[in-house]
Amino acid sequence: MSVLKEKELRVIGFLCNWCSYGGADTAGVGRFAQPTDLRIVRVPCSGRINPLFVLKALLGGADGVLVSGCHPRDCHYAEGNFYARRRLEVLKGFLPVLGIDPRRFEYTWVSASEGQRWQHVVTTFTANIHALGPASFSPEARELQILNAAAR
Amino acid sequence: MQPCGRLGRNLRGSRTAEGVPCHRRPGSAPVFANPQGLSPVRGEANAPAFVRKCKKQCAFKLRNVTKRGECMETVLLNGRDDAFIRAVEESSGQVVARCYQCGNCTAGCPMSFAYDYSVSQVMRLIQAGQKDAVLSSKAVWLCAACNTCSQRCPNEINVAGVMDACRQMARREKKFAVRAMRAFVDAFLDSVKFNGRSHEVGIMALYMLYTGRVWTDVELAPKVLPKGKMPLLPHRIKGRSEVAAIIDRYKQGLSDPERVRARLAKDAGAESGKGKEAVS
Amino acid sequence: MSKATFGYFPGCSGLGTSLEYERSTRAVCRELGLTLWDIPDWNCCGSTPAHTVDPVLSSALSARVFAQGETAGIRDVVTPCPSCLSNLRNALEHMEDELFAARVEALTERPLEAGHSVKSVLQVIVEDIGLDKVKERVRRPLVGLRAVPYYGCLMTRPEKIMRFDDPENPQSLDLLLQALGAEVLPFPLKVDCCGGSLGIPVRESVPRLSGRILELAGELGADVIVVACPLCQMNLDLRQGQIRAKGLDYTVPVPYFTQLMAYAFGLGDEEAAFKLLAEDISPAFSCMQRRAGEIKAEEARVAALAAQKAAAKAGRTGSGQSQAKSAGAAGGEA
Amino acid sequence: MRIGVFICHCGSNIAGTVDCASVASVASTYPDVAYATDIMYACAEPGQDAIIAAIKEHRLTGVVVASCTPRMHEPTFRKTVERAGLNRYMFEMANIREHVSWIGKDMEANTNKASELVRMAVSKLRLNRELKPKSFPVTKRLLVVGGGVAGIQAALDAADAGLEVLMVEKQPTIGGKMAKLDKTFPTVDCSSCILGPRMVDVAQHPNITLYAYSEVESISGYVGNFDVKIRKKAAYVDWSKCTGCGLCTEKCPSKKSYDRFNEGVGPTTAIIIPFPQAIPKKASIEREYCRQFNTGKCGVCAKVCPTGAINYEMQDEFIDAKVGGIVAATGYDLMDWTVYQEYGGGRYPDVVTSLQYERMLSASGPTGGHIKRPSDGEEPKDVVFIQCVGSRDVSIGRPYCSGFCCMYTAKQAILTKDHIPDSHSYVFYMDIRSPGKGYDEFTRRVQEEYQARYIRGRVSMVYPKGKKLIVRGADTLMGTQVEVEADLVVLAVGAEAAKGAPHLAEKLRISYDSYGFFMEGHPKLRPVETNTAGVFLAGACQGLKDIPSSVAQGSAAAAKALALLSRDMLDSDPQIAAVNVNRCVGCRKCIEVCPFKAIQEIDLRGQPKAEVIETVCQGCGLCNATCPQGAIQLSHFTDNQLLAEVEALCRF
Repeated sequence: MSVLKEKELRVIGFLCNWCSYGGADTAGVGRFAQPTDLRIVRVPCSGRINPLFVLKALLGGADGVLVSGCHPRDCHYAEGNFYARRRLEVLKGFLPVLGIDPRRFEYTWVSASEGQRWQHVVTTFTANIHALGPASFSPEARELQILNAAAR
Repeated sequence: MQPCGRLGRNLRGSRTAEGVPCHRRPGSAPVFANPQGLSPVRGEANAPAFVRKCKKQCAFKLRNVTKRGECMETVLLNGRDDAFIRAVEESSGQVVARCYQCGNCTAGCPMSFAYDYSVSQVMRLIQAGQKDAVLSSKAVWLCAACNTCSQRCPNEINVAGVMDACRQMARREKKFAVRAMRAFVDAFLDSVKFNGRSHEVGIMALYMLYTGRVWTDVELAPKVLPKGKMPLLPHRIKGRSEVAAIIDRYKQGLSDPERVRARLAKDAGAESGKGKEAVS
Repeated sequence: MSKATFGYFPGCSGLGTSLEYERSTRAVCRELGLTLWDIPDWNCCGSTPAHTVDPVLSSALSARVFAQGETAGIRDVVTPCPSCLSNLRNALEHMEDELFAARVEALTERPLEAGHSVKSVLQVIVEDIGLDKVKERVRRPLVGLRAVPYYGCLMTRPEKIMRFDDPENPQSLDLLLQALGAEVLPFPLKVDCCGGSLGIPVRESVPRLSGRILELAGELGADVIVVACPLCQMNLDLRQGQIRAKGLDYTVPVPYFTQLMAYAFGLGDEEAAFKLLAEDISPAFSCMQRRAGEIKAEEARVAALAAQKAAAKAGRTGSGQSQAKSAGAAGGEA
Repeated sequence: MRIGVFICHCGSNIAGTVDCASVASVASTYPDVAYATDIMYACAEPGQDAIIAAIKEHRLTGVVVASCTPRMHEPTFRKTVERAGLNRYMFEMANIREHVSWIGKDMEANTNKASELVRMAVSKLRLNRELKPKSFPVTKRLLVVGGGVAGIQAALDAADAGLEVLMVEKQPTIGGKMAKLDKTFPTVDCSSCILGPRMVDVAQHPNITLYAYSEVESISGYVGNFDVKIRKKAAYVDWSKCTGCGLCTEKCPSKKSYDRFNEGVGPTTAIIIPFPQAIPKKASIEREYCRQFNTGKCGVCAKVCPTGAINYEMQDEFIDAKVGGIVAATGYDLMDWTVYQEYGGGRYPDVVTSLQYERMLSASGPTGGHIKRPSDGEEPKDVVFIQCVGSRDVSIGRPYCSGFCCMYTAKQAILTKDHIPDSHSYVFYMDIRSPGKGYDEFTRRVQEEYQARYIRGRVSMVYPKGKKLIVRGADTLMGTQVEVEADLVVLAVGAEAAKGAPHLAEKLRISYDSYGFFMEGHPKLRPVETNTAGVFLAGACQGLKDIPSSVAQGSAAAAKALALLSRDMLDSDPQIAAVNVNRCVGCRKCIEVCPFKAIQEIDLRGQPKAEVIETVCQGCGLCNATCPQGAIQLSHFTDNQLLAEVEALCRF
């Protein structure tokens, strides 16, 4: 019941409901083919995503986490994505400290009309994660491995 | 089928007899079918069967028609040559399907007056895969490569590149629709091959030799010779043998994409092989 | 290679049909402090015939030119001829693609390092040297000369590769001629094709294409058409007689812009090499002198009028007697 | 908890590449799932009835429907679940169509992904709690931004229905682009004859307050309670005193100012009344050209004005208003065609835009209805119309078709024949697009009856030769290059969103595409709504369209607004933040981060606590992500609920 062996990796997406989730819908309506790895969690705004969610996912065994919100100045709640941008930039810098490869986490801005662009974002991100292969914690991050094993 | 009340008249506007379905006039011939399912031969879609079967170049058959306006052959579209389209697209790096036949290239082309097919018609012929018509057309030879078409194409197609690709393909298949153009290019390259630099007098001599047009631009000689603008002896460079070698290697086909790709793959193979030993 | 020194690629026509362009370019560059290192044993870039046969062949010939430049430590090349510029620039752009570069190397068998660049003389003068420097050196301004700039179709196109000025409405030559003092007429056909290399194999092309350019220039009342390309110059100047035989009823001399610069810089006839042109340029110059005289006279008249009006106004504010003086002066003037 | 899972086939849209039956069987093994099945069309009547029946039969307390995007049918299914007696928030959706079946053909992978998405939905649903919406009062007032034909129609419809309407128009007069037209297609009836009365209605309608020469400064609040700040730009003329007599416009010495209304066809004075039928018919001063402002010395208009309405010290005023709904009807602008240097790039005076030509045709225009060549004022004999200048052109970033140019060019060709009987009109076109009622017959008539010469091919270049303009084009049907010696060239310039539209979109908090057109709720099903509740669209601002469609959308937007504002109270969305006072330490972080100022500090037995103002909170969740204690949770998207979805994925 988990990911298909050798075919898929565990890629989790946090998408803001107004823009990026709509963009993913537009990509679907446009029948733009995408790899099947991504599982999307819908949140009201990218500002709602607590960086700990991303950590929880990565520690819980996700091989890649993608966050996508509205373009700056496009946010339905005016400032949500500004806060998201700052938080996630700090998180991206913090991941190596935790022994997690920063390339496994990416955040971007996709509007509801950019179906084709969403296809490109998903395809490229999934390809990068496949290039990195399944998540494995660097030797020093032993505690994380124990934590991870417990979580499984 | 009950004729629909107010629309008693059928689509052709003539009144329908009672009880006859209104969209078909009484007694009209059945739609033409291709009963025998003969092999699709270019150009003779609606020719009678015996013409299509006869392989010889007999009187009924029209030789490969290049002169536009003399006769309009019916083009059988499933005879479309997809390999030709792919070859043009790969060589020019353009997607011919992007052309929506707006005619902007024809409008801007300075040489349109001399063409048998206008630029946009050449693009249309490529889209329809009509290899013979394109490669035997005068247009691809008369193109002055001035890039007006590529500059103004609303779909950003490098039309000049496509024309180049067609001319290069025509040259490879020995189809020289404009003999003088081929002669001039050969004369020029031969002069460069011989001297390493182009030499006007040499080129004119070779051009007259290849085409027999002995009187070309003779009236210009008095204007340039006295002013020393037409040196009789060529400026031959030391490295001319190297230049000649470049042109010869091209003629031997050393720069063909498949051959070079194979060599690259082989080198890459050798590299990685070498690379692996070095590491372990 | 500091900004002021460039590798120089004269192009084959520089030795023959465009001798005047070659001589005036060297003189003007020397005058502007531009040192030109000739590329040793340079070869022909293949011009239009090579790239109509195969872009790889054309790039191979150009690659050898750059390779020769490398031997003399030359990276930045400058060339007066747009046709050579187009071939050399296309070679550099296309060789960024790995397969294409490999195909070129299969012909030249000489690997080529990266970092080469090629520009036209006009681009260097307008962009690197700058028009104000050109203006400083003008000793004989071309006041009164009605000039029409003609760029030809290769210098600014294709836009993505040549990256010089505006492909449809270039201004650099216009501004340069204005810097020399000439009166530049707006010329709508400045990037129309002159017939290019089809002059010999397709005899009807040049009279029709160049004829249209010459006719419009004549109609606009231009003294000269200023060109920057040997191929265009040959079709417009050398073949002008042939075109007149077909019905063109204008005579317009076609000098290179470097020749006019040499003249404006006050250099000698040897450098300007006007006598090498097919269509004699002297009527254009006499026309220039006449018009310059008229302009000077006009300016003098306007200045006098203004002085008179100012004096009259001063007269009305001051006492009466100054009026008599200015009236007398005005009288003398008239 | 007893959960029911319903996997929708959506005909073949989902069933085509997802094995719905096996997803249903897998779903039945999930914890708390009491009933799982797959149905043909969940959103259709029988589908909804089947769900209601299943809820009753299996005493379900929560429902998961795996079908299309919740953005489309979440409201539908919430109503269904409510009809069955459950709280509408005990419901979750899994998007297995747009995010699964439509983007891949691999049956096995799709089925596996669908089952995982269902498990996510189930795991979230297990933590859902019942939420009751609260209701809040609605301001029964509508703001219409833009006074073109679409805005006028929306305003009149809403006002006629008894709603109070505020109309804000950026230009000194309403009427938009239609007021600039002489005649309209396909009936060639006079534009100001059909629009004029409507404009007068707007001015005289008791329910409509018109703010001309004004712009929307800022918008805050939410559906039903928008606070709008309107900037009334200084016209330097007191409109209460101005009678529109036009004396000032005659005496004004600055005769060389750019006439914006007439598209610069003729010069005009600095103080202007845009056109005779202008509403409001008041003068306004163009500061840029007025000598009083540039040189400090003039004041002719102030001296001449009989009512002393001129006031040079006038400042912009701000008006605050509370409105319940907003209709954006900002229309379009012609794109900057001067990027086409090959058509002269604006250097040749006799190459004009279609709107400039329309002003020449108009009797109230600067040329009094006579077509004159801008260069020498003579009447042209050969007029060339060039279609698709800035439309259907990828190379300048305008790939779309502007929709109405083919039709108005045909009309202009007819008018040219009427105005100058012995003239010849040439039209260079690629494809004639005339889809409306009576449209194609109209374009046939112009070619057959009015002998307009239609040439199929684009124009490569236009250049002057003597007094004529040489148009170098192609005729792809003949397959030849063609040239026309023209006296006048009219460009059917492509259109784009009105200038400043993206700026307004950010104020309205609606999204817009790369050309500035506003993003509609759904291109087919909700064309006049946006994703922001209470904001509606009408006319070309949503996408280029001709007058009949714009008017239709005006009425549609008004209808939508009336539906919204017909109720006195509106249900608030219960998906809002809530504070757990035990955990809140009063650090005020949430108060600082809330964009809507929806959280305030209260004193609870001497300790500072945060408290959410329910009607103002929009449910964005910023506070939830900021609170270090996790004291404030966004209902329906709490931390636990979201992490449950992540858990559902990572555990297996």
